[in-house]
Amino acid sequence: MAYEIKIENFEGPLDLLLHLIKKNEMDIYDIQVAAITEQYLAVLDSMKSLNLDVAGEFLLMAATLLHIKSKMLLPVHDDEEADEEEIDPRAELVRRLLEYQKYKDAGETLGGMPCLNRDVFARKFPSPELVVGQEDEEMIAVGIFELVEAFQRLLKETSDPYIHEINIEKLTVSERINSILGLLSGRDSLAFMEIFDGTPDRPMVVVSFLAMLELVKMRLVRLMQNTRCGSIWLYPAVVEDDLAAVELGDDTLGYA
Amino acid sequence: MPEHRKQIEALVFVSESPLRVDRIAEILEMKKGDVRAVLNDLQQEYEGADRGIILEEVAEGFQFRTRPECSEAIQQLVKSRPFRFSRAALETLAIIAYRQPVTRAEVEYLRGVDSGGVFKTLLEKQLIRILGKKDVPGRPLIYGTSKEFLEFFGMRDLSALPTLKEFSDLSSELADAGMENSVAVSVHGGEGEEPD
Amino acid sequence: MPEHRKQIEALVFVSESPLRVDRIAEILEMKKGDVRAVLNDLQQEYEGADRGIILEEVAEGFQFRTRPECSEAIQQLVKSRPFRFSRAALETLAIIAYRQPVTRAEVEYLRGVDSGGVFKTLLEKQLIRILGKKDVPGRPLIYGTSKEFLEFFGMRDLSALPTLKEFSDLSSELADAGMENSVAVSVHGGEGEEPD
Repeated sequence: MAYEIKIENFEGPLDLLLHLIKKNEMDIYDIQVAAITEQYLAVLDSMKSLNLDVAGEFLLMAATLLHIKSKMLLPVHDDEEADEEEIDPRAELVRRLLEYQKYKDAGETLGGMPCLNRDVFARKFPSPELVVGQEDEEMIAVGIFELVEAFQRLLKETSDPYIHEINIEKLTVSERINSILGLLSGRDSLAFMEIFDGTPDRPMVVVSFLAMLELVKMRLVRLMQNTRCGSIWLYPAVVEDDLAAVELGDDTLGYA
Repeated sequence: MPEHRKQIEALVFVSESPLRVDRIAEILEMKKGDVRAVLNDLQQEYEGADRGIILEEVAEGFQFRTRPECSEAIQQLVKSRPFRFSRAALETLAIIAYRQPVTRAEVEYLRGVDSGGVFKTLLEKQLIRILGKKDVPGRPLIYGTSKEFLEFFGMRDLSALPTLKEFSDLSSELADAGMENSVAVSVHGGEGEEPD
Repeated sequence: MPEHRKQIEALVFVSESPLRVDRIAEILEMKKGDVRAVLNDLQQEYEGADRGIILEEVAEGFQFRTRPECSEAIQQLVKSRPFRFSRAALETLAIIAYRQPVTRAEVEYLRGVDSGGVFKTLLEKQLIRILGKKDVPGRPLIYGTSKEFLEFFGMRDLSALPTLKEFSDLSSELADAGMENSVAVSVHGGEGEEPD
């Protein structure tokens, strides 16, 4: 009886072996290693003939099977019996297969349980009753994983390494003050990120930030943010000539 | 007449995540036992009536959820494709759930295959979490299931995990991947002819 | 017996915005009049019983709301809500955890934005603490994580924090071993050697 085996339907070599043993109706404690090895290798061969990559795990198991097979072929020496009980070379494999089967079964049980957002649903949005005074920033549940991920993401976004370099003399705060004022002239507002061309490097950001704070201190601009960590907006504090004053909300930062 | 019945119902209703008995007790200045009694009462009431929603105890708290038989209608409303588990993910999740705290190497030994990708996905779905490092040479990371895991499968706590069946022989009931098509999406269409 | 009563109740329950009668009728393939009849029926039932939630019809459709007399309890719930992280807080905390002892300026240098507000929140939540002052001009305060930080993340000590390398090792495997892929097509050879 020949029938199809889809290798990629197996979660790994243990899964495949379990299948072969069951199909052959073998006793798990008395696996006919020679027969199983032959069938196992045949499956691997058919994978190769289809140009499928055979995962390392499958090859490793093949080696293990061949090793067990060879051990079982060795004649049992009488003199060895005295020392220790003969250990069945298949014992470890049997133990692993049974253990694997246990978790395979548990996984299937889990998969059959009603799960959230597939079988059952909860209200996963904040009730209107709850949102009073809530910051509209995305809130997240966190664990160590999220913590590390945040740090890694941050490092990736930061172009240069975290080293203080002293070669920023060329970039002076007063120059930046002038250029920011230039950009701001004739406009109602300016986003902080707008004061850069392209992607600024760290020193540029820092100097610009200092320049911005200096401007605030000189009461030339006011800073606003929509949300606590949203983007920063610059507004001219003194509006030129007779233009109407910029409407400033209550959420103006305490800088001005 | 149970005290604060309405308030308790309303609190559980508005909470975004399962609400713990002790928080309700604190808010309403009640005894925990009394809160629980009201909740159990509500639970029975929802369960008994022909309702679309039920009150469930999950992840050490209480939460209103829809009844499973309404899932089809809701899926049409929310239109989000539910997260589908591969067999690899379920197997890995089961091992982590039952053996936690566990290292990745331990899981891989049990499964017989590399499981890095599956771990990453489970971490991203927040179903498992890093618990710390094991006190052995190399200090490998150790993993366990999360609160979200309990919420996802509707369990009160880990003791609600189905009892792990001990096999002393091969199970005949287990779905056999080779014959019956499995949950896992196959990427390649290759198939092997087995000689007999 | 009204048709699809459970489904209608469940649909209104999970909907974030008020649900319109015609939308429900469309999903359940019912007549609008029948849907409305069920909704009115449900409405009366919620209204009549001594419930914490009611079914309300607003301009845009039907919606479950809590009863006004429960609002005080709900306000308490809002106030006592456990601290939830914003992305900014998480980022800041991550930098402090990995770079401690660190000054605020150093954190802001890395994040590229002012972080005063976040520092304040983290200090209030006792997740970070002031370690002292740095011996440089200006004597800026230096910060580190607290005991509460370890408790929050379930770590015994800071060494349980995965190194970036450990983390990258895990991440890099996602590229070729996605969840939906079956294991047979992955080419990793690593097998855990750890017996249990």
